[in-house]
Amino acid sequence: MADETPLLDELEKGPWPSYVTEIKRMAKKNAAAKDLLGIQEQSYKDRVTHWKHGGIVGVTGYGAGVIGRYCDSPEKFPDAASFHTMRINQPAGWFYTTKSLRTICDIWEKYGSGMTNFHGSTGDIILLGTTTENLQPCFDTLTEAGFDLGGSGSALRTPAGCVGQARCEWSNIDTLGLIHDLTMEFQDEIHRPRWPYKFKIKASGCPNDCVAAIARADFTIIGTWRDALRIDQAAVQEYVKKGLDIQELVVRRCPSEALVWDAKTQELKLLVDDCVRCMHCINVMPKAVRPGIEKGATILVGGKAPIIKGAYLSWVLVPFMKVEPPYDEMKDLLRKIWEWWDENGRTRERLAELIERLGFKTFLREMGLKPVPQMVKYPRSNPYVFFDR
Amino acid sequence: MADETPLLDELEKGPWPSYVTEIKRMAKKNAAAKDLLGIQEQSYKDRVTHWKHGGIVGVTGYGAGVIGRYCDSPEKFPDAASFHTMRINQPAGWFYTTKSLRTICDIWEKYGSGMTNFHGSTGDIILLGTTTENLQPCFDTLTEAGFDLGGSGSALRTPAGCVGQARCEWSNIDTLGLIHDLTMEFQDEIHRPRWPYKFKIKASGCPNDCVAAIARADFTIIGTWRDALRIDQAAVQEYVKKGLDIQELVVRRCPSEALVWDAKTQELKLLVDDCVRCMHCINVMPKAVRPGIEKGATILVGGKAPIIKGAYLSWVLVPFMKVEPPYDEMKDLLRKIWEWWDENGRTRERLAELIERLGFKTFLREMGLKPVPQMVKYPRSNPYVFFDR
Amino acid sequence: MAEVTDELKEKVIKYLETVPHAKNRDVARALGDEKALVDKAIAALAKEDKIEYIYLGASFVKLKGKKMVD
Amino acid sequence: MGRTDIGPPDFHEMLPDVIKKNYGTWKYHEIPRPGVLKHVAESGDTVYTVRAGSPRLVSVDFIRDICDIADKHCDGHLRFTSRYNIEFLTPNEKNVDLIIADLKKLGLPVGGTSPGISNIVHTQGWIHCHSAATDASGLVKAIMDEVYEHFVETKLPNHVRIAVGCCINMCGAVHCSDIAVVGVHTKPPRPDHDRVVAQCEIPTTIQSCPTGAIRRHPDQSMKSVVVKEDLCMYCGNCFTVCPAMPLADAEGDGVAIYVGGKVPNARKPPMFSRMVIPFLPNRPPRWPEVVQAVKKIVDIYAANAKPYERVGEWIERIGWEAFFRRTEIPFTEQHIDDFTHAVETYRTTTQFKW
Amino acid sequence: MGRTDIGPPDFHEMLPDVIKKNYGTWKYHEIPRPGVLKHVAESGDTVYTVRAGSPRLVSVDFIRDICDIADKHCDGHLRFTSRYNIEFLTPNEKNVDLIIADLKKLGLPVGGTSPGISNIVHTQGWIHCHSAATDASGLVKAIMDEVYEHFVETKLPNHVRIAVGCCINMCGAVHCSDIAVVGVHTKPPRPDHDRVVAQCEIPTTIQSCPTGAIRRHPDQSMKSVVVKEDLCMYCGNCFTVCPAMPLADAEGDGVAIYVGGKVPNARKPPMFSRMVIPFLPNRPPRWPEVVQAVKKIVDIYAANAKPYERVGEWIERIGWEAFFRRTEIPFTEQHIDDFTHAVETYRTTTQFKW
Ligand code: SRM
Ligand code: SRM
Ligand code: SRM
Ligand code: SRM
Ligand code: SF4
Ligand code: SF4
Ligand code: SF4
Ligand code: SF4
Ligand code: SF4
Ligand code: SF4
Ligand code: SF4
Ligand code: SF4
Repeated sequence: MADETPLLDELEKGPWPSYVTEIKRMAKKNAAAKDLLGIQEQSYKDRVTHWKHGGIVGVTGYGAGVIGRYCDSPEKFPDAASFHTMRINQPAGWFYTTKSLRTICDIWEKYGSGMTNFHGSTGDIILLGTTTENLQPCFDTLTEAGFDLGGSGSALRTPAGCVGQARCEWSNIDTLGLIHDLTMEFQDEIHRPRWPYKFKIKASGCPNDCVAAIARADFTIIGTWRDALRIDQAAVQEYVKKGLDIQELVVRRCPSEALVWDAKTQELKLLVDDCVRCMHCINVMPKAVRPGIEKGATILVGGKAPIIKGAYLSWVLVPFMKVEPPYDEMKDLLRKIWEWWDENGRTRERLAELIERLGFKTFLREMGLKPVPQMVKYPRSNPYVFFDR
Repeated sequence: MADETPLLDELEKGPWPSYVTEIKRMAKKNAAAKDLLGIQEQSYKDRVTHWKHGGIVGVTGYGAGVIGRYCDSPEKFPDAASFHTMRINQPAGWFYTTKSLRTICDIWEKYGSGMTNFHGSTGDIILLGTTTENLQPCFDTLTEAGFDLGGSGSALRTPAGCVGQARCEWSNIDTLGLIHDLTMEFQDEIHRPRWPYKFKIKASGCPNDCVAAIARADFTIIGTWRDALRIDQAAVQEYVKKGLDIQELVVRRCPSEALVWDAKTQELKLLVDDCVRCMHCINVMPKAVRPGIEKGATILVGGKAPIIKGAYLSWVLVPFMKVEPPYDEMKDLLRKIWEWWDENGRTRERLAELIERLGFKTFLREMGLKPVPQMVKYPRSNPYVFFDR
Repeated sequence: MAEVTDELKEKVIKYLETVPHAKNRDVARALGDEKALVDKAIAALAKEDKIEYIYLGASFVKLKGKKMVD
Repeated sequence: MGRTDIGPPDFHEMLPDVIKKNYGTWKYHEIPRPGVLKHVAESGDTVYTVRAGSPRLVSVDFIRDICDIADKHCDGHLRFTSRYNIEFLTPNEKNVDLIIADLKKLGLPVGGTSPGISNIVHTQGWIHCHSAATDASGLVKAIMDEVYEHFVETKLPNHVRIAVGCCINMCGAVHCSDIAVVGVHTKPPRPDHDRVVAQCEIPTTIQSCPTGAIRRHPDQSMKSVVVKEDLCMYCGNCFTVCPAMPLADAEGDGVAIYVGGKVPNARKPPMFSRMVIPFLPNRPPRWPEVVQAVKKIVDIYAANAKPYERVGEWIERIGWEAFFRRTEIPFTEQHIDDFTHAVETYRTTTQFKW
Repeated sequence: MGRTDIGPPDFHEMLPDVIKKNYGTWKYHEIPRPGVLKHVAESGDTVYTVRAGSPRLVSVDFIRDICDIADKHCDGHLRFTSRYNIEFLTPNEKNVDLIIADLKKLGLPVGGTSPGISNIVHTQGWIHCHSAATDASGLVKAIMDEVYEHFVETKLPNHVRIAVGCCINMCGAVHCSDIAVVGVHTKPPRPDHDRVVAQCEIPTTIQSCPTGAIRRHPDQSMKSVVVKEDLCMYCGNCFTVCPAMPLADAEGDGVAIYVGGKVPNARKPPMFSRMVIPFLPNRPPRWPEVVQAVKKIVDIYAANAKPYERVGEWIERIGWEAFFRRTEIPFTEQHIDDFTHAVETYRTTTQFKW
């Protein structure tokens, strides 16, 4: 391979930290990383990828967690000829001790390219590039150290949640506790793909949705509250005194006209029934407004990217669910969904697409859930109604 | 037949004028009207219709304007055994001299049941109920008197327009002149069905759309203006003085935040570029705000009821078109649309459904129109894009 | 545009003898003639009372008196 | 043969003088009282309009009656509106009361101006249509009797457009009305095999069904069709092309109620009406359940909407869940769309009310 | 065989003491300066967070570097965010500056808090994926260099979430981002008939195509497929199931730009991103056209949006036609949807700007 990387070198300029610099750091001591650099330069020259589909690679007993990958020019880049990825299930909330991180680094430097993604966009730690032979020993060493693989293929994918109650005052549910519990409960579903296609679970502690759960999880858990948000009037006045144009920036932006600012009494009034818990007033005045105290979550289903039928945002399924260990209600619902989907789904058909094909009504019946208006933006406009007679 | 109509008699009670009373008025002197009353009572008793599909009935040389209808109990109601409807093309704007109305009444009393609809929901005068033999003589007498049939079947349907410049200060186009001109130009298309399905044209003089053109015409013409609406500040102040809460009821309701009320100078400011000509401020203050002076129309296409693919509201096709006699640009566009639709449409496929099936892009190309953002609510979200390469 | 000829009208009738009913478009396609011209021919034949229009959820033309459904 | 293709009379012949003179130069209008419009032209000329309700289905004698009024007070001119009302136009203010007095004698209500309830756009029903799942004229009479006060007065937040369609062909702007009453079948068609052979084209009939519920009869010799009943949503499209497939049924037919549609571009863009009551039985002559449902929706809207809010705008502001809660209308499976663009109607946000 | 199904480490072991102690009892937060958060608990305890940017694709030595900082100032704890940034948590205010100083030494920017531009959610691209139509890491580096000021400062109306997806699988929340850059193919797949036989299931391959563009090869003996090119919209779904149908092409591949998506339920409900530039060429290493387009959109948004308006909310307020006018981006056929729910995107109102 050529040692020159004139194109990539351009990407070492500029203020943002450079991934090229990172590959070069590893390339100095790791042959696979060196070939990765070469392949990337080659792609920049040719403007096409030089990777091929992966074959069947993995670790014993698992069908997930490894993405096989081969280079299309093995003669040129022998040390990255096979360059498989391992997905390592992150600790909930992406919290680490330096000890645990250093352990992973040492293992990966030994068995792989030394290149990583912290993190993959599902949430796993991505260990980028190793050989088929090294997969099993690397895995064994990782489990020794207390780490395990995440999901891939037609399996449950590694669940993820926002930082939640660990460092956020707005979290209505213990996202980390929940995500960890679900991950442990469903190890088999994560590691042994059995379904029509992938299935993702994400949990955000409030409607700000800091893990984009509504956009990229088949099962979306978003913390919410059933009572009134709490307003500290003195703190509100403090914000106003400091120059916040509360009428324009808070009251007017409330999507459901649930707030009234009484300029005379300097009081922010809430029309409790009208609040749709959008978080905006809370976001603007974190010291003055807080979520209510009767906490739980809204469960939505179906979020996904465009393949095949188009992108979906998740749909409200359960407006309010209490979320407390052992999370039985949620687990039952998940199992019911999987059973129905596995029974009826076509290959590569995500949950949303199946619901669309068989109808929300059928889905609700199968789930044993009653229809409620919260499930729809608006009722049907067409008159093509089925009745059971 | 029975002379008793206990069910219908109930509908002669109450303050709203009764159609039953009207049928009874005619029933006294007209056998067909008498049987109509009997059939209606029968339907009220049985809770089903007693009419059957029409066969082939019409007047020589036309394929439209008559709706054939037969009763399913001719033995019981011999005088309404055949009870065809004639659709008479109304004068634009539904203006009449009493002379012309009396003429129609006399003709219909002679040849038909004497029952009418003023008007049908497309806009025609509906002459309800005559026999097959009477169709031709009735038609001949009507044309003698200067009236002609309207559309039905897979034809151009009778065009209709709002009262427009005849009595409305907001009309940006001469709806009556336009509708009359189009009706005269396309007599052949109205009277001789040749297309895949029906086609409707409606024109409203402004976006209030007082003939519901956007909801029920394949070709929707809505008057608009290209410059700024005109504000008479003194008249605005007059409204405010009389107690209009202009901030709440006008400024806040403006859909595009194009109005600013300066309470100090008592001036209503317009952000010209932001106005989307929704009419609201004009509607609330007709003495103070008026449309601009550079007038024309927006052309939209596709509006229709639910059969078969669902209901459609018309889609913007030409954001602004000058509308002046001889209306050549509009007629050319209509002919182009018909040609494409007739060439490609399936039986019972309305224009909107064809556009949906073959794509808006194809339609635009065929029409020789350039895509503009005004045609869409928002651009595509899916990445499934075709390129010509 | 060309005028409607007796030959064309004859061709239209010949064609309509072979089908229960048809759309103007189908007649034009079958005859290979310009559609606008066929429209005119059909209008002329309608006025001559040689053909009539029927409605089966959509409108069609047929020879006067011919059976509606095969 | 007589003349053909003469088209309608030229409207110019039909216009009153004051209209002809001020055509295109009207300046503003006022609504001095319900049912009366006053339009003022640039020239200073004024025209008064008196609007009267009509049952639409009228005898020629009714037309002659109103012609008498127009001859007396309006120089022999009148017009109808796009909602079937009758309008008497006159430049003389003093004629207004005379016209109203004469209308009173005929028993015709004066009103229909905004913000109230004007005439109901409707259709043929059992009076003339083979397709009807309910009667239009009877429903209209029963509903207008009930909401009559809103025709003769203007005390609503904005006008409420009511429409009745006697089957889902929805002849009229039913699909964009504040309140729409639509006749529905709820039983599948029953093919009459003997008549299918005689009256229907099998391929056309099969093709007519939007859900593919119609199949060839398994017995080839039958030359008929069968309906897979679980796929049928009673649209009647097959009946339109094949008269031998009736769906009308005394028990199965009834009406659905849709709300929240609008046509104008004022404030919010045009909206479709949406289903709120999937089925109410046909109870002629006065359809009490339907009338009460309409009344209730009007009342709750009147009490809660802000000025200028149409029914749909009001519901959009408070949310459909609040609408169902306040009206106490049960929300069912049938409310959830399952047709082509169903997924566009599912809620993709945690924003909702309890 | 080693242990299986042990799952991830329990997060409790990973939490700093101050977090463990105040878990679930945080009261409010402040953002004292860009890149620094201050959270205060009911107990009165405080935790400071310093957020640093990361290229995401990093060597193990990078991880060791940041571990050094965490060992020095954070009792050996750190976390990553859902957008790949690194967060150093400490109860000691005085550590904040020390952490920032050490990050500076490593060349890592401190920032990413709202309202600014945080790290770009992205994917593998030419680094690891067979499906890529562009490279992700290079685009991210080039764009972040250009909008760097918005990472280290917080002067935008609201945060702008940028995402890069290297093909239309859009791994990440690309479809709901303020600005999304998506790799696209624009040439149909080229079936390699010999390999199709060996590597692909013909029925699965045919079935994989959303538009039905793939047909059996007319020559039965070929046991392969052909692509009807006019039906192909280059989604690559066939390539996923059949490696013998590559679409990658140096000229045909490039990126599209989508804007206006959002995930939070704050104010407006979540929105999809929408296409504004159908195609820009792949010009590695720095994709100048793409970078300039992103920059321009950010600048125009920054200058025109009101406080708290996200890009999509701003565009919704001014209208898409105004967006295209102001950005001078040409509007083309490709912008008009023609997929399943296309008709829902057509404008059904006369409300628009010129
Ligand atoms: C006479 C008529 C036109 C015609 O050619 O026949 C007409 C006439 C006027 N309309 Fe209309 N509209 C007429 C049917 C309509 C329709 C069509 C329909 O109902 O099917 C609509 C759209 C349907 C809908 O609203 O969904 C319609 C939506 C409006 C609006 C918009 C109201 C809104 O805020 O949504 C206005 C503005 C207003 O009322 O302030 C308006 C305003 C007016 C004005 C004030 C226009 C003017 O300056 O003269 C006229 C008198 C209004 C009144 O009745 O209070 N007109 N108007 C129609 C009378 C129907 C009737 O007998 O009641
Ligand atoms: C008479 C009239 C209702 C009325 O009482 O006013 C009417 C009556 C019929 N309509 Fe209509 N439509 C009438 C205006 C409409 C309108 C309103 C309009 O034109 O503004 C619509 C909605 C707009 C539209 O076209 O989409 C309308 C949408 C339909 C449809 C559904 C079409 C669709 O594409 O969704 C059908 C079904 C069909 O064509 O098979 C239909 C079919 C019918 C048929 C022919 C019944 C049938 O299935 O064959 C009805 C004949 C009834 C009879 O026995 O007289 N009628 N029909 C209206 C025509 C009177 C006139 O000429 O003035
Ligand atoms: C640390 C992190 C959660 C995590 O578990 O990792 C986080 C943390 C916070 N988010 Fe977030 N958000 C984080 C990703 C997100 C995401 C997900 C994403 O970007 O993919 C979203 C939704 C995506 C989107 O916006 O489209 C998100 C939408 C919000 C919003 C809503 C903003 C809006 O008006 O639309 C808020 C409220 C605010 O900023 O006022 C918020 C607020 C916050 C607060 C203020 C919550 C709190 O009280 O502690 C935190 C600091 C905000 C800041 O960065 O200025 N966070 N936040 C994530 C940091 C990502 C980063 O490194 O930049
Ligand atoms: C590694 C990762 C991107 C990254 O750089 O971070 C990734 C990489 C791939 N994704 Fe993904 N996806 C990754 C997160 C996502 C996400 C985001 C998420 O999970 O939150 C999505 C969007 C959400 C969703 O699931 O819809 C996503 C939507 C897809 C899709 C489209 C699925 C759909 O239903 O629309 C595909 C296509 C497929 O499955 O055939 C796909 C397929 C792939 C494949 C397996 C390529 C393929 O066609 O077989 C990629 C392997 C690349 C490689 O060589 O390593 N990937 N993929 C992410 C997983 C890392 C992790 O475990 O943490
Ligand atoms: S989603 Fe809500 S609870 Fe979770 S980190 Fe974001 S703001 Fe906090
Ligand atoms: S949370 Fe949102 S909806 Fe509720 S009051 Fe605050 S701004 Fe309004
Ligand atoms: S549509 Fe406009 S111009 Fe026509 S009558 Fe109504 S308000 Fe007047
Ligand atoms: S016409 Fe409508 S959009 Fe224009 S300024 Fe008036 S209220 Fe606003
Ligand atoms: S709505 Fe249906 S039943 Fe009523 S007239 Fe129209 S087609 Fe006939
Ligand atoms: S009623 Fe409609 S859905 Fe039922 S069989 Fe007939 S066409 Fe099909
Ligand atoms: S977006 Fe496409 S190219 Fe990029 S990682 Fe995902 S599947 Fe691979
Ligand atoms: S790229 Fe997509 S559209 Fe084209 S042939 Fe393959 S699957 Fe079909």
